Amino acid sequence: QAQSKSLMMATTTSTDNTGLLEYLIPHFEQETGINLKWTATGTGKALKLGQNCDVDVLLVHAPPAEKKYIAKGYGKDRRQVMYNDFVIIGPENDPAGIKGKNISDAFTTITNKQAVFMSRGDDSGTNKKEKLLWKNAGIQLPDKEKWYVQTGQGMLATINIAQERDGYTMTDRGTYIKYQSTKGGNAPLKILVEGDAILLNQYSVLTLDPKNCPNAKYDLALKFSDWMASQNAQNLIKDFRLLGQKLFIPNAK
Amino acid sequence: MDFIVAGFIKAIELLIGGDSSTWTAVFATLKVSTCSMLLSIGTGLPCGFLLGYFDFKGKKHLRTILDTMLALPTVFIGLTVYAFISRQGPLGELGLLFTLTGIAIGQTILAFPIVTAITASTIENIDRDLKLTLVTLGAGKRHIVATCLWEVRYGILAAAVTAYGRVLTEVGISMMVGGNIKYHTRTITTAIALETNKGLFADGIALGLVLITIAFIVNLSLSFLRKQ
Amino acid sequence: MDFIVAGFIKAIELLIGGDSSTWTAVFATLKVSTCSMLLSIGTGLPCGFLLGYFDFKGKKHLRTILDTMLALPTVFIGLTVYAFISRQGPLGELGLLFTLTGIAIGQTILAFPIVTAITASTIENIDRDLKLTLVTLGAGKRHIVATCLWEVRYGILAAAVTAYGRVLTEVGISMMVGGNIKYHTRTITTAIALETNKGLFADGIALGLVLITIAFIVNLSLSFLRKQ
Amino acid sequence: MTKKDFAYHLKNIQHYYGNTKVLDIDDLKIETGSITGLIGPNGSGKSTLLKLLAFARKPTRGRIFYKGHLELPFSSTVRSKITLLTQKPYLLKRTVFENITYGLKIRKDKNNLENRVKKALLNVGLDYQNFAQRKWHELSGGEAQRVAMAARLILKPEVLLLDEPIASVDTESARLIRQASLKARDNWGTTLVIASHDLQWLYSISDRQLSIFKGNIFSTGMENIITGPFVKPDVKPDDKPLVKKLDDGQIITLKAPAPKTCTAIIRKKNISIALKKQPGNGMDNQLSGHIVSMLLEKKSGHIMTTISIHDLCFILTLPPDQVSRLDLYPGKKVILGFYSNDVEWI
Amino acid sequence: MTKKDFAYHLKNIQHYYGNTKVLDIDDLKIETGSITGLIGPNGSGKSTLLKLLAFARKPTRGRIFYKGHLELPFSSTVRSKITLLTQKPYLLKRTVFENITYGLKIRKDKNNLENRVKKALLNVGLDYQNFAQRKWHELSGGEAQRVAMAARLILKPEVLLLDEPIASVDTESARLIRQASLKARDNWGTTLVIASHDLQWLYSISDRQLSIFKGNIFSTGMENIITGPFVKPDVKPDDKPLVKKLDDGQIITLKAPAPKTCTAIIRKKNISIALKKQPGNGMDNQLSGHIVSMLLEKKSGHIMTTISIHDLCFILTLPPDQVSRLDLYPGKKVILGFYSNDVEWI
Ligand SMILES: Nc1ncnc2c1ncn2[C@@H]1O[C@H](COP(=O)(O)OP(=O)(O)OP(=O)(O)O)[C@@H](O)[C@H]1O
Ligand SMILES: Nc1ncnc2c1ncn2[C@@H]1O[C@H](COP(=O)(O)OP(=O)(O)OP(=O)(O)O)[C@@H](O)[C@H]1O
Ligand SMILES: [Mg+2]
Ligand SMILES: [Mg+2]
Repeated sequence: QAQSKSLMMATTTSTDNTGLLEYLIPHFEQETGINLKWTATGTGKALKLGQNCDVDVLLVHAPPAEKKYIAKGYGKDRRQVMYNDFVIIGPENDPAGIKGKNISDAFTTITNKQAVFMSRGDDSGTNKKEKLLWKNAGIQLPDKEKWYVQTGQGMLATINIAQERDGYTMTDRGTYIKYQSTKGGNAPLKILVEGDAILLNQYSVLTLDPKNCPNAKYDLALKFSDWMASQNAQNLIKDFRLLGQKLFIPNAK
Repeated sequence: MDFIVAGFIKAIELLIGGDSSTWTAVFATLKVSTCSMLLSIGTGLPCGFLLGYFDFKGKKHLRTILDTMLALPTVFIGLTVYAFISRQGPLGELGLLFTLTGIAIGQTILAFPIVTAITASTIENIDRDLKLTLVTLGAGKRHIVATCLWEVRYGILAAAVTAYGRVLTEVGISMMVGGNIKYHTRTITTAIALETNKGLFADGIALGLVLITIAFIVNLSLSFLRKQ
Repeated sequence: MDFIVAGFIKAIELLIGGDSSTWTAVFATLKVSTCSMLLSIGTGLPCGFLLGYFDFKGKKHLRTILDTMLALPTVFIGLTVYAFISRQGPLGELGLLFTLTGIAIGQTILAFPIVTAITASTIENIDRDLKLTLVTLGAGKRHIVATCLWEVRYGILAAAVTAYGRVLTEVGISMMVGGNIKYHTRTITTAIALETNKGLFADGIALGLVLITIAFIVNLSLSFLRKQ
Repeated sequence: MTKKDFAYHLKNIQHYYGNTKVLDIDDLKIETGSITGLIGPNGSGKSTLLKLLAFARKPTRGRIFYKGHLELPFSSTVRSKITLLTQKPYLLKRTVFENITYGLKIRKDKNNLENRVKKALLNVGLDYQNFAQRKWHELSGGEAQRVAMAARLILKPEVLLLDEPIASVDTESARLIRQASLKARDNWGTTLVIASHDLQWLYSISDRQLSIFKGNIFSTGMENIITGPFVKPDVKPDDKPLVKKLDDGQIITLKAPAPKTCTAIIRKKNISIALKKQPGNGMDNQLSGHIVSMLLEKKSGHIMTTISIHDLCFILTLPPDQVSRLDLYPGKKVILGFYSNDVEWI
Repeated sequence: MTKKDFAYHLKNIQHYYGNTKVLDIDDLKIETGSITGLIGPNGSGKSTLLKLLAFARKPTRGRIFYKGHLELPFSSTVRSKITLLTQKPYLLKRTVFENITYGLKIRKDKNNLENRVKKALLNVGLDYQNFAQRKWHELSGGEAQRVAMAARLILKPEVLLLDEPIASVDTESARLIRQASLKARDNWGTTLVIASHDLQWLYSISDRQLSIFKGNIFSTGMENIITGPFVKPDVKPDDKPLVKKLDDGQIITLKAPAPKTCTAIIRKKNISIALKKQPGNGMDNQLSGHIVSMLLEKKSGHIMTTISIHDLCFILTLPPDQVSRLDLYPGKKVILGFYSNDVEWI
């Protein structure tokens, strides 16, 4: 029955915008015969759709929120499948002078110099990570400060705003690569801080707890989760290139 | 600026090249907007007629409420419809979430006040003598409605065309209720939002032009209804 | 479903509690929509009058184009305005990007065809005898325009209210041109979009209700213009 | 006469616009198959009465019986039988042909439309070839009026109510409309009620005339009305009659004071005409004026004569032999006489 | 007479609606300060002519001079001087007061409005107290017509064009409107052109009457028109006169055949009236009919007499002594005579 063989997934925009899913999912459908549809939204909304049982499986990147989610009994079987990383970007002339600094120093410098910084401010996985970084740097999370601009928009829009305003921002590498390509390889914003372990961006697959969502297709979701962790899928992820650059690093256990 | 020019070229490529994802989005858009327009005209015209034709107590208040409904944000409508048709909602059984039908329901709610309000104010403008003439020629209820609407057909057309523009361009409902699922519930507007989000402004412009082309063709084919 | 109820409660809290980010968004919304409505009515009424009053060659085609403009997607308008006022754009010098003024420009483009189209079809409906009467009473051009518009004032009101609803609820332009910057260019609708994306559906509903309240108050204060 | 013989019976009808009473009719019966003329100055309530008779408006108070049955406005039983030609006829935004067939289409009557429209147009003096396919706005004022009339005639209604059917219509067409109305009555038994300011025309068509004044009906036909201001005479202050002074020095004396109104009525039958004043006969009003017009009342052969006394107009109906005997013709000076006691107040 | 003495001079005016010619005037002059009556059946072009005179429409061909200057439609020089009361007066959706002052407001004339409105309303027989604050739709048909008239009178225009000003207006108001029109001419030198189907009224007010028929103007006043169908007589096939057969058996003989049209005109002056047929006098048309109405032409004292011959109407203007001598009155049988050679074709 075709009906039962279809699966609905909610995921974050980054997996969709980078083209990863369009590359990966046909393989999954071919191997398992399961038809997978996905809706790409903010992490918060994706989790909410799961909580309301409107989807069957989640692919998200906000580890602390995911853990809370499971603790509340909405999700199950959190399985880490891959990661990429975040970077801090800013104008090439680096007015605040953060290039090469570690992440906490960079944030402190930005605060002290009141350099314009763009925050997504949308409670997305990226935004959650950014808030964590401020906390780690021991800085009270800015809100109404003039130099701290909350865009409330997606990553790319935020980068564009940063470019218009000559500001800094934190982005996932995938979106940055896309941004670079739209500027023909000569983007005004450059990577200034990268490589810190804390900047890792972990993606996980979550199934929904059948106790909360008895109608969700738990078994198919588990199949998807298994498949994502399978050697075959992991290899595919490893080989995925965006504009010639490697983007995701598989790390399923 | 250059992305606008690039968008023009790309629009032509999309349409001529027969890009399959564009065309499925075009069809989704047409299906959903046709459906919601039929529903909203079917309900809005009679309501607008009643509101414009008769004088009754509380009419002014009803008009104020209707005018307020013109300012229902699409995301709000989207959320409300979602609340009903989400699997845990009262209508969850019907499986309308992430379907074109779901979107059409939301868009009907969006278009209904527009059709109703403009129809009502057009009907309000009709000659007192028309009413008397129809009654004294023996017209029953249904004939009065039909004839009055026909007398002000250009106004009704304006109502329909305005509502159509609204439905065709809305994003919030399609996104929330439809989920922007490629090859399924992706409409031109959600596709534009997606491309723009990706930073592919030229693609956004191109899809926008595709949508405008659709609107142009529809309006062109309606223009025979216009005053000669 | 529960988030709708929660949204209602939250809406009251937001308004009474004087949540600063909500109130700045309310003011931004009011400022920007007032501005764009003044501009679009100022330009749309005369254009609608010309289009409805006079018969000229090509009028039908002009109407078709205007009707098509009713289906300009907001993101499309947003992108186009962005292209002009971004730093690299021809008007980059003016520094309009990420300002309320920028949004108002985009919203004017959005509202103009609505005001114009509905005004035109209302004016089209006026009595031939009115035209003749005005001319023979000695009315000059300006008086003819003013009197005709006043004769069909309920139709004009409908045009304005419909356009206002459109402007008040649009997201695409505010997002693209304004940037949804908290405490600066965040309007109610972009805030709704944000909260919804966060999964905070109740907050989205609450903000939607705030917007509807604004619309209600505006329409209530306009309702003295309605037919008694 | 049975109840059925009366097309209409109005009981205690009052109609208000806002707080103003514009119609007040105690009891009025209209016979089936009769032609009733409604005469009265502007604003006297003719159109309002016709709308009530058409069941297109609800009277503020009172009841209207149609063929013995109490009927309510818009009731479907009467709707298809009664039709009203309104004072400002509205043409639908369609062709003349479609305007005329509209009522038939509603009645789902689609037989032989072309021929019937031809006939209806002929009835009002318009020719099918030239007019049927014209748009509603491609007509002169009188042509539009006549098209509206044709749209009523084609319905062969039980009751045909005409509100100023010949205002702005030319003489020839007025004659045709009269013929068509009479034919409707004779062939289909149609009951007609017609309001018009053209008295000659109205007299030439109607069986009975109702005068209507400030909402009150005087069923004895066209009466002469004198409006105020009236003053008290200087001479005899005690028995208080009123007088109206005309600018040319003549004085009209009226009986006892008005209760509250200031409108007097003198019925035709109480007015006499002479060539010279006759001081001996005790008539306290003898006014000199001249004849302005004389019209033939076709049915009776009598002559409707309008006499101008300074700026008042009186209308009398005179037999031909009297006219011949007195050698009356328009322009001739005459004396009108009546007793102040015959004056009634409304 | 200098050029300035003519308010209007129309040269080679033709007007078409689509392909139909509705007006064709070679040369027409209207004197300043004169009152011109326009007479003609429905659709003859009266309203069209008035719209051209009001410069509210562009003639398809030809030129109109106003006071010696060529003027174009909508030109601001004439706009404030000429006003037209349209056939279907449109009241603005405002109060009566605002309707009447609208034209003044346009002219930025705001002195003493209340008094002037009072006067204007009085001129048409409406009372300020009762009517000034009414809404446009709270009026009867005749009241609305009179409000529209008041809105024109208050402008004290140089030219006042009236299209059926007394259709649906009562007799008393018709008299008031005549008075007001005459006063306008006398006090302000206003030039008036008035179209009406009420011939008596029109004759009582106008200095000159223009007959208009199928767009052609006959400046000699009201003429008698005979329309087809005509047939050839059976007897004499060679010299080809035409005859019109009436249903009652009478025959009208007309001279030479029509070029293309089928409408004949017989001028009043060529028609004689008698009580008996006079076989000896060679008049080839002697038709019997009866008088239907006689109206006083105030200015001349002559009597406008309408004679019905079966279903044709003829109008003659007779001096009072002739009327008295023949003992004419409505209903009397008479014989009309005219020579077939006097018939003209249009
Ligand atoms: N909608 C209204 N609101 C208030 N008063 C009205 C309204 N319609 C008519 N009237 C008044 O009611 C009275 C009767 O009006 P109606 O139209 O019946 O008069 P009528 O006899 O037909 O006059 P006319 O000869 O001018 O047509 C008039 O005094 C008029 O002013
Ligand atoms: N808009 C139009 N399109 C086509 N024909 C028209 C139009 N308006 C008027 N006509 C025709 O032009 C002719 C003249 O019309 P006009 O209104 O001048 O006549 P009129 O003399 O005023 O008649 P009435 O006495 O009926 O008012 C008529 O035959 C009419 O049918
Ligand atoms: Mg009336
Ligand atoms: Mg006319």
